[in-house]
Amino acid sequence: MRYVLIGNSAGGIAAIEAIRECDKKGEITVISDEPRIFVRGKPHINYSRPLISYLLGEKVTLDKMPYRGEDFYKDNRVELILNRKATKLNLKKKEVVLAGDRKLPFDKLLIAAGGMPVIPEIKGLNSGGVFTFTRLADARNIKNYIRTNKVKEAVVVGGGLIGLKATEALMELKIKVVIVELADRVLSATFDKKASSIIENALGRKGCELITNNTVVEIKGKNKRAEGVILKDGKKISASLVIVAVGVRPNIELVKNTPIKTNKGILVDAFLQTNIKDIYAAGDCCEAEDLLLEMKRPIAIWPAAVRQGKIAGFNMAGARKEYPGSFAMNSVELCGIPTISVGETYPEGKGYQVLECFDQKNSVYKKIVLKNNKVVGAIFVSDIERAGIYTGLIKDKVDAASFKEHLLKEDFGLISLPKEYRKHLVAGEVAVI
Amino acid sequence: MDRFHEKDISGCGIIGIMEQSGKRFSGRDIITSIASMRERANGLGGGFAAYGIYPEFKRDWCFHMMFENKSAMVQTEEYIRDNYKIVKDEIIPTKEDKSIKYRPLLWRYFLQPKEEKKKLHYDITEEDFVAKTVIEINTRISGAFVASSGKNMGVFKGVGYPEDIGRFYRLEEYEAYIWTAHGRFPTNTVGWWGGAHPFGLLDWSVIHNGEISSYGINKRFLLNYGYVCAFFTDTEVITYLFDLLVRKHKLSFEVAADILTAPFWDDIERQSEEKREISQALRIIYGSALVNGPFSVIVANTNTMVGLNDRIKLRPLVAATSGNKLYIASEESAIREVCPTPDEVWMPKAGEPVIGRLKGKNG
Amino acid sequence: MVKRIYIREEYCMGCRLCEVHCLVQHSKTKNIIKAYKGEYPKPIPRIIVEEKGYVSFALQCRHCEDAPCLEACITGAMYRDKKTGAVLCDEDKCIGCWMCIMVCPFGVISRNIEGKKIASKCDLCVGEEVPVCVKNCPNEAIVCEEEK
Amino acid sequence: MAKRPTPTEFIIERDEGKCIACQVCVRMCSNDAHSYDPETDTVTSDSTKCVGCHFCETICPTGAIIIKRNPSEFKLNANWSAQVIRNITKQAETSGVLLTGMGCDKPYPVYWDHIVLNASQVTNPSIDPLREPMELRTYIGRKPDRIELTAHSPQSTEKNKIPSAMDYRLLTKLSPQLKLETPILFSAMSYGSISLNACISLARAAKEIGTFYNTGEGGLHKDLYEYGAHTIVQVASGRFGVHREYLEAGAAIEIKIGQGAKPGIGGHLPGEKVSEEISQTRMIPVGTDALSPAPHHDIYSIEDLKQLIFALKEATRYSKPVGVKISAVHNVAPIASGIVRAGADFVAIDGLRGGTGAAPTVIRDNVGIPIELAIAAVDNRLREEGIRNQASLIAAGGIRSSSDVIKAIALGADAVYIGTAALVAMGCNLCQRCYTGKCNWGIATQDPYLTKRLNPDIGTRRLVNLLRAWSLEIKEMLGGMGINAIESLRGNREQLRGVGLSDTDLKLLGIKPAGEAW
Repeated sequence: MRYVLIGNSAGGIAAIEAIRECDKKGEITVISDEPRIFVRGKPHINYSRPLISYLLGEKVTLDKMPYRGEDFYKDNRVELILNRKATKLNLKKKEVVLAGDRKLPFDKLLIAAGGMPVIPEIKGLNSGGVFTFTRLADARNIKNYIRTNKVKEAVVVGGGLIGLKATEALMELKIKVVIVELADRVLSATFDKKASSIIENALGRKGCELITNNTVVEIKGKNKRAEGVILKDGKKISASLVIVAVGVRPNIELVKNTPIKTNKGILVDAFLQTNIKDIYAAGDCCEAEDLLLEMKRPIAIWPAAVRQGKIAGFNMAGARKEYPGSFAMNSVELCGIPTISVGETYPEGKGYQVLECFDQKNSVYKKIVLKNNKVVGAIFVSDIERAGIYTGLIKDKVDAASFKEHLLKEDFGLISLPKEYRKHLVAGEVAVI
Repeated sequence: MDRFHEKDISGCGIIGIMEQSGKRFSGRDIITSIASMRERANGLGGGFAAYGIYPEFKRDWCFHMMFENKSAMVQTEEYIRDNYKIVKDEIIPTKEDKSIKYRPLLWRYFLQPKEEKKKLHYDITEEDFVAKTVIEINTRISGAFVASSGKNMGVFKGVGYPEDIGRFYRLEEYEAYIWTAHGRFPTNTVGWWGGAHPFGLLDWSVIHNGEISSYGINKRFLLNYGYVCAFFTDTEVITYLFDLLVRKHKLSFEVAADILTAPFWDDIERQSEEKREISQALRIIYGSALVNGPFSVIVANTNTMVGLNDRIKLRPLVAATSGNKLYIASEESAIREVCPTPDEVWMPKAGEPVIGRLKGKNG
Repeated sequence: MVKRIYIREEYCMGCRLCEVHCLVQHSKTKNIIKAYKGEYPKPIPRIIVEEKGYVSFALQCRHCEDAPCLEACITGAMYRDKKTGAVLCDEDKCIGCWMCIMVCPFGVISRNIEGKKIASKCDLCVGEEVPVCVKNCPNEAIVCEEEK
Repeated sequence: MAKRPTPTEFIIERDEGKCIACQVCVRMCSNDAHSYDPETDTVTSDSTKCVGCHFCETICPTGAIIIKRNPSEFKLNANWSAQVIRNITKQAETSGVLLTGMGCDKPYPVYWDHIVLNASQVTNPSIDPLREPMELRTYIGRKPDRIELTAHSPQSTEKNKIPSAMDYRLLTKLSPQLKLETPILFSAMSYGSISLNACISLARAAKEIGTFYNTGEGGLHKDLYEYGAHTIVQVASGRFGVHREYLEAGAAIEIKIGQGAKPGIGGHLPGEKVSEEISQTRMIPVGTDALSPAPHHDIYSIEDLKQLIFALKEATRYSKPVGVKISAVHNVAPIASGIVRAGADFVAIDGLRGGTGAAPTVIRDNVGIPIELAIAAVDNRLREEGIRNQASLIAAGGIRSSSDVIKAIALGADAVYIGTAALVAMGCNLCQRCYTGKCNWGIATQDPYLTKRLNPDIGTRRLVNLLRAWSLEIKEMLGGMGINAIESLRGNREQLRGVGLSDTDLKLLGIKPAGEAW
């Protein structure tokens, strides 16, 4: 059995582990367009993408970047092809064609190519000092650029998660940052106004300027180096560094012009298989079931990518496992304020009930969204302890009618849940020694 | 009393010889045999039981009496006369023996219960009537002791080494089909004539080597059935137990053995269902008759001689046969002394009785 | 033989000795009096006791077979010990993103922000024959048994 | 009116150097003797609330707490002791009957402590119970005086030929018996007086050891039916929880006439303890007092008792033993004899030191006679009457150790009941406050905060351990006496000797003084 995996991040690595759980013999080949990194002479052959902002902000050193250790591929007997892009699929021959025309035949193929940054229509994007921020190389390039150009001011285009993490990192490097956000607030995709306001205030306290309801239309530069941006309303902001972080989209380049069906991402069934037999997709590049919205859509979050990679891996290796679906969630600490958002955090439409407590002074905010007495979303700012219990309630679609009034209480815990559900939880998942 | 406690070895010698055909033989062999086990005695008691010695009086109850004084004899005779017709009475003949230092007055009576007394006690058997007499004399009349009270049998015992006692009683002049003999090494009761073995009641005689740890409860159990233990001896208790189980409760010697030396519960669990049911019932009903502690015992009555060991065989017991003769003894040497080439010699297992029966009779 | 920690809430008396001993076990000195009176920052227990009315129970990481925290961890700090099957957090790798807190349905991972921010969770008392909460529970409301 | 302060009975000593303010004691004390002050982060104690149960002392992780008797002394007075003064003060304030729990704590002579056992030397080898079989199995129930077997005819004059079992058939039909693997049963303690967890512990331990526990007058909780084969169900004067299934569930039935701690007195379970579960088990409304009358109002004489015995036997189709429990009073021997003649298959006798969940102190401490004398008198009486076989005797009331057990058996009991010892095994420290329902050990309480403190797994294990340990000790003592079956000791008073007892005591106990040989 020949397994070929495209992508060496969350989805790909999870798939390797799953395949090896079921199939100790098959050949596994992983293709990644990422280069090998050397840290003090030691090769690091994967890294955790979400850590790039920490690397940039110097909270993490390069040697802490790897997600799995160097022995991982050896132990799992994986052939790793780095720094090489898969360019074409030959479905009839069941081959992946690599840049340089090497052809890799496969019995089972996983596409876990991840996402690509969305590049908006902005003039002067090709100026020096303009970066996207999704890969390790981006972080290293930005760092070098800052060092060589003694950057003091930066503009971050986009007040989403990547933008804010980039902002935070830049602020750590004593760079004044202006965030330009098209929406009316930061983190508009996952946060409501109250939650956003807490983060906005914190950013403000740290000296970060936020411009909302606006966008960058042009990057001005001299000698091919950015010097400032011009906003939609004509306002000019001087900056020698521009980070474009308006979002990511599924990377579906490889399957374009193939019979593999796509929407925004590659469409997969409950077993993460595409419409073509033996070809699977996982992670940010695919569209799988959203458990809450009960529809297929890309959910570009780490836990979903790992779960999908794992399930895809199992199915590729012959152990039939169904993907239960996932939903949006994220945990991020911004300006020292931990935040968690899960599910439908900013509901629109009827039938929702919102419970919340908001303590602006202490930057504490908790919000629970219920629909038909089931928890469907939650936001926690500052006080995130035991947030996972709510995530669990959302995932298990537990009827919360009997304990609704306890949801926001200080001492809310498993004990507040119906005894039977609690027993199921504790008995179903038990500790191993 | 201190004399007993100075010694630190213990053990009695016992031997029984039975001619199962009923043919009688003289007491010479039994004396020779018990003499070989002199080491097992300490001169504080010896005795013999003999069955078949009074064929001319075989229908009469024969009381072998020991009187410590004349008044005891007078009182006893008065009591006997009230209840019995004295067929014959005489002194028990003895021969002078230097080693026999002190002796009570030894007398024997051949008796028939008076008809009117039997009528008066219509609710008990003649045996019970006689047993009652024996217990009355033993407990009520100071200085009087009934050494044996069966028919056509007698117990000859006293303080001294058994072979000396045997010669003193001139036992070589008697003929019996069962002879048992005992050399005593008393530790528990002071060596007195009545306390020597065998113990006799009706036609039972018991000789015993050992110490019964269950004595206290066996005695109280017997009390429940009207037996009053008067002598603090293990033989008395064993005699009464056999009397109760075999004579009164009409159980076989095998069953009696299963009561006195009951099999362990673990062994009972392994028995067949029918057997187990019986064994359980026996232990439940007769638990207080279980005889605990180390012992080997030879019990005889008119038709039977039984040798029995304790539950875990803490005391020696050997058996042998030669033709119709059954030998049971503490030591094999005591058997070979009078029967150099027996047909078979074996060591009975713990709690497994060796039973000799008169041919053609039921035990 | 795989052993598991079972929680028996019907016998939890709510004394919180498990917390006390957990705290001591994860202190620097491992001496109960020093841990409470002499260590700064004060060590924190990795077991949670929930209480409501007369019902109470202690809860620590279940070391789930299908552990969501393992999937959610972006750094690879959260790992399963191959030998024991325990889910452990490599505190050196952990950067305190709290993804694990977000997904743990038992709510048994907490933030330790006394020094470097790290996720704090039950480590089954690495090196001890039996976790101290199990060993010291006076009523065996936390037990370590072979898998049922 | 202000309550006049009296010196506290106990002092709680807290070693501040060791106290880590973890508040375990605060959480655990049902009497609120400890409290936490968050301002100073310290724990303080109020000795006036302490009942001396020692739970906090046991559970404190640093050993910072010691409970001591208050050394404050009244002027020494042999007649007017501190306890007497305290009691009078209490009654002067409340005008009530003083209540207490557990057994009599007055220093009446304990005869067990004046009785010594025998052992083998030279003439009689002792037996090593670890190497040789040593039997403790005991059957409780009526035994016939003799066995009936079909006659058999031994044909074999062959030596050493044992006739096989097939040669006999058992004609005797034995009355129902309780089979005990060790001669110790758990005394009657009702669900209500003790927690369900305590009942479950007793039931499971009885099952594991091969003995019995007793429901007391608490009925049988539905969770306990599965232990029916190891249950003695009690029928007492209140008839609480008595119905057909209840009678049928048990292995034996015990009619309770009296209890050693309170002869002549009924029972009283306060309404606060009558929870939903107890209400269902006892078949009384929730929250109502459960009052057991002093006498059975259908038993005013021995013939009435006979009727009840046979009514119960009829109701259960003579399938199980029916016994009677009485407290040891002056006339215990003739009463017991009457009970045996009335058809009881066993008689349980509860002595002066028998325990209780609640009794008036004055009754507990002053009524009844010690079990040692009672058992000796009853055993003697039944033997004298030749009816000892007809019923088994169970001795109860203050059996503290295996030596008490073995002495009771040697005096004539078939088996013993243990109550207090079982509770101590489960944690009880005899603070004697059972009647408050605040038992910190989760035993004598129905408070759900407290009952969960007794994990029946632990309770069972500790009870089983206790019975195993005692059984082993009994075997050791038996082996020392050269006895390998308990029935050879039962009633075997020759194995006992009295030390420091008067001639009258010796006579009543039926034992010889130490120094006297057989």
